[in-house]
Amino acid sequence: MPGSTASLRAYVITRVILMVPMLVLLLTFTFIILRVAPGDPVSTIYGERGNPQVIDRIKTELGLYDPLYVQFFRYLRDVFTGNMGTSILTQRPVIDEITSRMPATIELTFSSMLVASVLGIGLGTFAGTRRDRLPDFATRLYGALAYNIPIFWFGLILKLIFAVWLGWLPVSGRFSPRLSPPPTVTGLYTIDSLLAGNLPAFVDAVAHLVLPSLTLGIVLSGFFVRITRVNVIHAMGSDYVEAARARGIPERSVFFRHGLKNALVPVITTMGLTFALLFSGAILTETVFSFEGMGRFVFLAISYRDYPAIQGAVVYYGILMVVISLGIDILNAFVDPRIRY
Amino acid sequence: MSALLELEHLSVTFETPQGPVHAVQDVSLTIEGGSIVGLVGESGCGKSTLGRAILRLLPENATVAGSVRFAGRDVLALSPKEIRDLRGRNLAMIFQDPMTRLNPLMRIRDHFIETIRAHNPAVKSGQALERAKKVLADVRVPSDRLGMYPHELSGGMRQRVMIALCLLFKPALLIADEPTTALDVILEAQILQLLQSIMHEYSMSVLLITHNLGLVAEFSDRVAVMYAGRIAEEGATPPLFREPRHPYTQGLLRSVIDLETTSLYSVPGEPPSLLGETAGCPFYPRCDKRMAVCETVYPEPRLVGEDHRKVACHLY
Amino acid sequence: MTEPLLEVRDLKVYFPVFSGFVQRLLGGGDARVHAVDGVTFSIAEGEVFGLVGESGCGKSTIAKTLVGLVRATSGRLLFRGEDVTRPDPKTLFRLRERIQLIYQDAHAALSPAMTVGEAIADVLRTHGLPGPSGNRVQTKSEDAIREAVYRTFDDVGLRPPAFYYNKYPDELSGGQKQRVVAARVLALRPQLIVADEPVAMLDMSVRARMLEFLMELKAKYHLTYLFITHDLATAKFMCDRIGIMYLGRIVEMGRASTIYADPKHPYTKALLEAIPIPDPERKTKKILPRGEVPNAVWPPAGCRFHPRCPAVLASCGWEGRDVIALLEERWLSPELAEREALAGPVKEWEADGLIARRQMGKTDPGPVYDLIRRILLESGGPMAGAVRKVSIEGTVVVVEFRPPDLLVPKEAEGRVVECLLY
Amino acid sequence: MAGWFARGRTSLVGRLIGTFLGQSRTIAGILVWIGLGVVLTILVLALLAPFIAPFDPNTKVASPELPPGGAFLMGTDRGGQDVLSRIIWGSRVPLAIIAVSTTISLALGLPLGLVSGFAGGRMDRGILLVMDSIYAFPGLLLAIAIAAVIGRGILNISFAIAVVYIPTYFRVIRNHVTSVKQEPYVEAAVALGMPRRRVIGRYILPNVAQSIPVIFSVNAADAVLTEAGLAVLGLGLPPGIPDWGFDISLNWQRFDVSWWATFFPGLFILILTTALTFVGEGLNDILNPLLRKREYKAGAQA
Repeated sequence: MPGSTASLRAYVITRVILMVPMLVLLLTFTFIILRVAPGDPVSTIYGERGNPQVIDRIKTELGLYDPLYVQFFRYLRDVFTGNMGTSILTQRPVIDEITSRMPATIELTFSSMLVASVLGIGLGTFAGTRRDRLPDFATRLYGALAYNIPIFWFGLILKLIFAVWLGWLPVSGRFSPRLSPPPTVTGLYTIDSLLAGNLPAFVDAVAHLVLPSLTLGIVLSGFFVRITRVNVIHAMGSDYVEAARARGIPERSVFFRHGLKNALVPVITTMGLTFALLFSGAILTETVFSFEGMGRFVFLAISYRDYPAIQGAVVYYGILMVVISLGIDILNAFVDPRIRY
Repeated sequence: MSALLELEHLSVTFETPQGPVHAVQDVSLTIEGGSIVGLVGESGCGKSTLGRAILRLLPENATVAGSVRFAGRDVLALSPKEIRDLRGRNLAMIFQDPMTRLNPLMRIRDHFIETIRAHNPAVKSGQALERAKKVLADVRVPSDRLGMYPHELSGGMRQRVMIALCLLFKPALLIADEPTTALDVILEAQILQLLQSIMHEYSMSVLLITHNLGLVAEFSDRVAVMYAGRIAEEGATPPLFREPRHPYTQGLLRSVIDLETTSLYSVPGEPPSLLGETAGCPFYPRCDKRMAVCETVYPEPRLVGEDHRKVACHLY
Repeated sequence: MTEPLLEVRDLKVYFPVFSGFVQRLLGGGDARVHAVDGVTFSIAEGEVFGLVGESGCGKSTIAKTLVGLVRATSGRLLFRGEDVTRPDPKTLFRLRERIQLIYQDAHAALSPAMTVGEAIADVLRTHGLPGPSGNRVQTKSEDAIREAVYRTFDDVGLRPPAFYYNKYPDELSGGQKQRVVAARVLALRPQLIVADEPVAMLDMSVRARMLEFLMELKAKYHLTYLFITHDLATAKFMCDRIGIMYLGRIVEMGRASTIYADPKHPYTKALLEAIPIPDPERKTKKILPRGEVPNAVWPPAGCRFHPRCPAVLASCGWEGRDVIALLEERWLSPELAEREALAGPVKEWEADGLIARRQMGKTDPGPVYDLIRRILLESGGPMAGAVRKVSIEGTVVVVEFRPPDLLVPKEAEGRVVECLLY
Repeated sequence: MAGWFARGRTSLVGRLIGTFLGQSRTIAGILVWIGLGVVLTILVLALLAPFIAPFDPNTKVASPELPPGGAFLMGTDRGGQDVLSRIIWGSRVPLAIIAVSTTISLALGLPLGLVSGFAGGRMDRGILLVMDSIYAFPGLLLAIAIAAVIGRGILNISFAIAVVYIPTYFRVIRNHVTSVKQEPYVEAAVALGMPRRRVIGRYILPNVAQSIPVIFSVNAADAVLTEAGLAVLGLGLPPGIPDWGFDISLNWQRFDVSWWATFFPGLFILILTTALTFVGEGLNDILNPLLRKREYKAGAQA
C-alpha cells in the first residue's frame, strides 16, 4: 500500500499536469470567441465608419488573414510570453495594465473572501445546528436575500448610508489623495503600508477596503451560508458522529472535530467555484467604488471597446481561475486523505 | 449476580411527517452482569432503536418513556455531562457498518487519543497510544494501523478498531448492534469469537442485537425476541430454542433455513407498520393460533413454565 | 450426455483500477481487479447450479458477464453450443431474451417513476410478444400488450392484474414487488435465469416463500437456474450442483449432496464450519481461517487461500508478502514484539513477488539476517519449508521463496477440487 | 388533489406535481407557494403593462428627479420618466431573458448531461473538462465577452447568459445520472435488452427529472442578476427598452440625489430573484429529500 505522502505528491503532480489541457482548452475557447465569432476586432473597433482600406491594412498587419492555425499558435505564443498587445484606451501594454491593477483586485478579493467565510460559515453552522427552528429560518432567509441582492445596487446603498450620509468611510478609490501611498513592494496597499511601518496609510487603505469588501463579502456569504448549512446537517447526521457520541466524546469535540471539519471539506471544494462568483462580483463592485482594479479595467475596456484589453483580461482571469482551482484541489487533498487516491 | 441493566416499560416514539411511529413499546428487559443477551428480531422491529435508547443516542424527533437503569442509576434522568461520562466508559456501543463509523479525516491513532482524553483529559498522547496499542493487541490488530486512515483498513480491521475503542475503559456493558451483518460469514465468526473471549477477559456483558438466530443460539446466554416494537418472548437461550412458546418465535425458528432444512416454511403475511396506534397483539394477523381476544387486547408478558420464560401471548 | 445449456470455459474478467492519471504514467498502472480469474463450469438444462462464495469472490461478476453487462476479458461462453462471449448487438439482444437476471433487491430493480404494468409492457414493446412456438411477434397494439401483461401478472399470482397494472413500486409490498420482477423476467420466456442473491435482503420469516416461488416457476416454465448466494444453507436446499468460489476461482465443484456430506477443499470446510447453527445445544469451538479475503487486485500466488489455509503445504504459493504478514502476526504478542523489535518495523519490509527484502542502509544487516532466519525457523511449518534462501545482498536482507507447485483442478471423489492436497 | 396527481397516470409531470402538492403544507411547500405567487404577480404585471402602467415609460411626463409621492408613486428619473411605469414595463425583460436563456441552457445542458453521465469513460471526461472550464470561469466576464462580440438584443443577451449556465444544468444532471445509472433498475433495463436510447429516455430521465425544476429556478435567478449586471456595465439592451438593470445604469451616478430612481429597480430585481430562489429551495427540499434521509432512516428502523 503506497504511503500517504507519496500518494499526496503523486496527486499534486497529477493535478499540475492536468492543468495544461485545462489552460489550452480555456485559451482555445477565448480564441474562438474573440477571433472566430462573427465580427473581427478591427471592424468592431472601427465600426462602420472605418475606411475599408485602412481596416484592410491593419488586418494584414495583425495577421488576421493568416490561416487560423497560424493565428492560433501565434496567439498561444503571445499569451505565454505575456504579449497581449497594447491597450487602445491607455496606449500601454495590456500586460502592464493588468500587473499594475492586479494587486487592487487581490486585496479586494481576499478581504471579501474573509468577510464571506466568516459570515457564511459562521451563520451556516449556526443554522445547521438549529435545524428547522427559528434561527435556521432567519439564516436561510438571510442567505437567500444576500445571494440574490444585485451587488451593484447593494454597493450603492452601503455607500449612500455609510459614506455619504454618515460619512464614516471614504466614498471611493483605494487611497486618499492627501496621503502619499507607501512604497510599492507587493502592490497591496495594506501590506505595503505595514511593511513601511506607516500606520496612517494602513488605516486609510483599510478604510477604503471596508465598503467594497463588505458589499462583495455579504453577497458571497449567501452562497456560503447555504452550502455550509447543508453540509453541517449532513455531517452531523453521519454514522461516525453517532459513533463518536457513543464513545462519550464531548459535544464540542463531536461538533468541531467530526461535524464541522467534515462539513468543511465540500465547502472548500465549492470555494473554487466561489472565486468565479467573486470575480464577477468584483467587476461590479470596483465600478461602484471606483476601485482601480481589474474589474474596473474590464469595465472601462468594454465601455471603450478596447479589444486587446478585453482579451487580455479574459485570458488573465482564465489563468487565475485555473490556478485557484488547482490550489483548492490540492488544499482539499491535504485535508481529506481519501482524495489522494 | 445483580442486574446490570434494567429496562422498565420503555417506549420510543418517532414523530415523522406521516405521523407517530411507535418503534419500541413497553419493553421491560434485564441484563445480568457477565452475560450475553441476544436481542433478535427482523428488520424494522425496533431492536436498533432500543439499543440507541439505552445510550440516549436517538434523534431529536424521538420521545422516550419508561425507565432505563444502568448499575442502579436512572439513565434517562442523567445530565448531558453525566450521560457522556457513562458512554464509552461504562456503556459502549458498536454498530453495523464499520465502514462509515470512523471519521474519514482522522487517523486511527487520533480516534484513540480523542476517546481517552474525553474521559481523562490529563492523559498525555504518548500514554494514550501505549494504551491503544495494548487494546489493539487484544483485538489482534497490528499497531502500525494506528498511523493509517480508516479508508486504508479492511472491513474486519475497522470493526476490530471499533471494538478496541470500546474496550479502552473496560465498560460493564457493550451494546453490539448487528456488529457482523456487513461482514462475511468467516469474518462474522471471527469477530464474534473475539467478542466472546474479550468479554471474559474484560468481565463485560454484551447486548447482541441481531436478526441472525444462529448467532444468538451460538453466543447468547439469554435471548429476547422482538416483534413490532415489543418483546414477544424472553428467556434462557437453550430452552427457548428447544421449546419456543410464542407463535411468532415458533414460526421464526421454523422458517430458519440451515444445513438440516428439508422442507421450507414461512410465516404468512408481512410485518405490520409501526405507524399510528395499534390495539391487540401485533402478531394477530399472521398468527395461526389466534383467538378472538387477540385482536383487541394486548397480551401482557407473563412468566410461563419453570425456566423463567416471559411470553406475551394469550395462550399462556 | 446431452449438450449443456450453458458452458463457461476459463472465464476471466478483470476490471481496471481507477488510479490517478499520473500514477498510471509512472507505472503500476496495470493494476486490475481480478474479479473472475479462470472459471470453468457448465449447467445442464433443467438444473439448478449454485455459485457460492463470500462477497467479492466474483460470483456476481459472472452473472453480469452472462447477460452482457460486463465484457469477458478472456475465455469462452457457450449458450446451447453457440459462442456468446463477445456477442454483436443483435446476438446480445436475442441472448437477453433467453438468459435473464433476478436481483436481490426487487425494490431497487424497479424504476420508481414507472408503474409496474408499464415496466412489463415496456419489455414486450421492445421484444415483442412471445409467440406459440418460442418465436416473437412484434405488435403495435397496446391492447394486445396490455392483455399479455395481464396474463403475466396472473401467472405470478398478482390478481386481479388490472388492479396492479397502474401501481407504482412504492405502493406494493416487498413480496408483490418480487412477483413483478419475476413477471418482467418471465415475460421474455427465458430459458436460463440467473438469480443473484434472491433472498439475501428478505427477512427470515418470509425467505422460504421466495424460494418456493422460484421452485414453482422452475417447474411451470421448465427453467434452468444459476443460483448465486453467499448462504451455504440456502444453496444446499436449492441446488443440484454447486461451485464454491474464492477470490475469482472455483475451488470446489460437484453435486451439492456430495460436497456437503464431505467437503474436501479447506475453504469449503471453513465456510461450513463458520455458519452459525441455530441450536444452542451444539455449541462447539470453531477453528476458523486467519485474516480476511485479500485484495483481488493482487491475489496471492499459488493457491489463493494459502495465507489463511489451516492445511497449507510448503508448495502452496508462499511469497514475499507472507513474511510481512507473519511478522505482523507475531508482533501482536507484546513480548515477541519486544524480542524481535530488531527486525521491524513492518513497513521497512518490501515484498516483490517471491521475494521479501529489507534495505538496511548503514546499519549492519547481520543481526537482522540472523533474526529473520530464526523467526522463520521458529514459526516453523510449511512457510519455513518454502523458503529457498535467506541472504544478505549488499545492504539488503533478502528472503526468497521457491515457486509454488502448479495448481490444477482435479477430480477427487465425485467432485472437482482445486487443492494440492488431492 | 395531491393524490390524484400522484396517481397521475404515469405522467412524469403529474408525478412531480403530485409530490409537491403532497407536501404543499410543509414549510418548504409554503416557500414554493410564496415564490410562485410573487413570480406570477410579476408575470401579470408584465403581461398587462399597457393597462396597468400609469404613464408611458419612454416619455418625459414630469420634471426630472421628482421624489416619490403624488401621481408618481416611485418618483421620476433623470429623464423625467415615471419610475413606476418603467418598472412595470421593465419586468418584461427579465422574464423574457429567463424564458429564452433557461430554455437554451436546458436544451443543451440536459442532453449533454444525460449522454455524458450515461456513457461515462473518455467521452464523459472530455465533456466534463470543457464544461468545468466554462463553469470555473467568472460568469459575468464570460457573458461580457460573448455579449461584446455578438452585440445587443434580447436574444443575444439570452444566448450569452445561456452559455454561462449550460454547465450548471450539465453538472447537476450528469452527477444525478451517474448515481441513477448505478441503480439496479437501470442495469435491469439494460439486461432486459432495452436499446440505449430507451434506457436513457424511459428509465434515467424520469428519475433525474426532479432536479430540473430546482436548477431551473436557481438559474432563472442567476440569469436575472447577470442580465442586470450586463445592463449596468452598458452591455444590456439598447436604450429605449425599459429594463430594471438599464435603469440602474442610467441613474446610479445620481444615487445620492434621486435614490428612488435606482433603488426601486434594484428592489424589484431582488424581489424577483429571491422569489425564484424560494421556489428553488422549497422544491429542492421537497423533491430531493436527501437531507431528510436521517429522519426517515430513524423512522424506518423503527
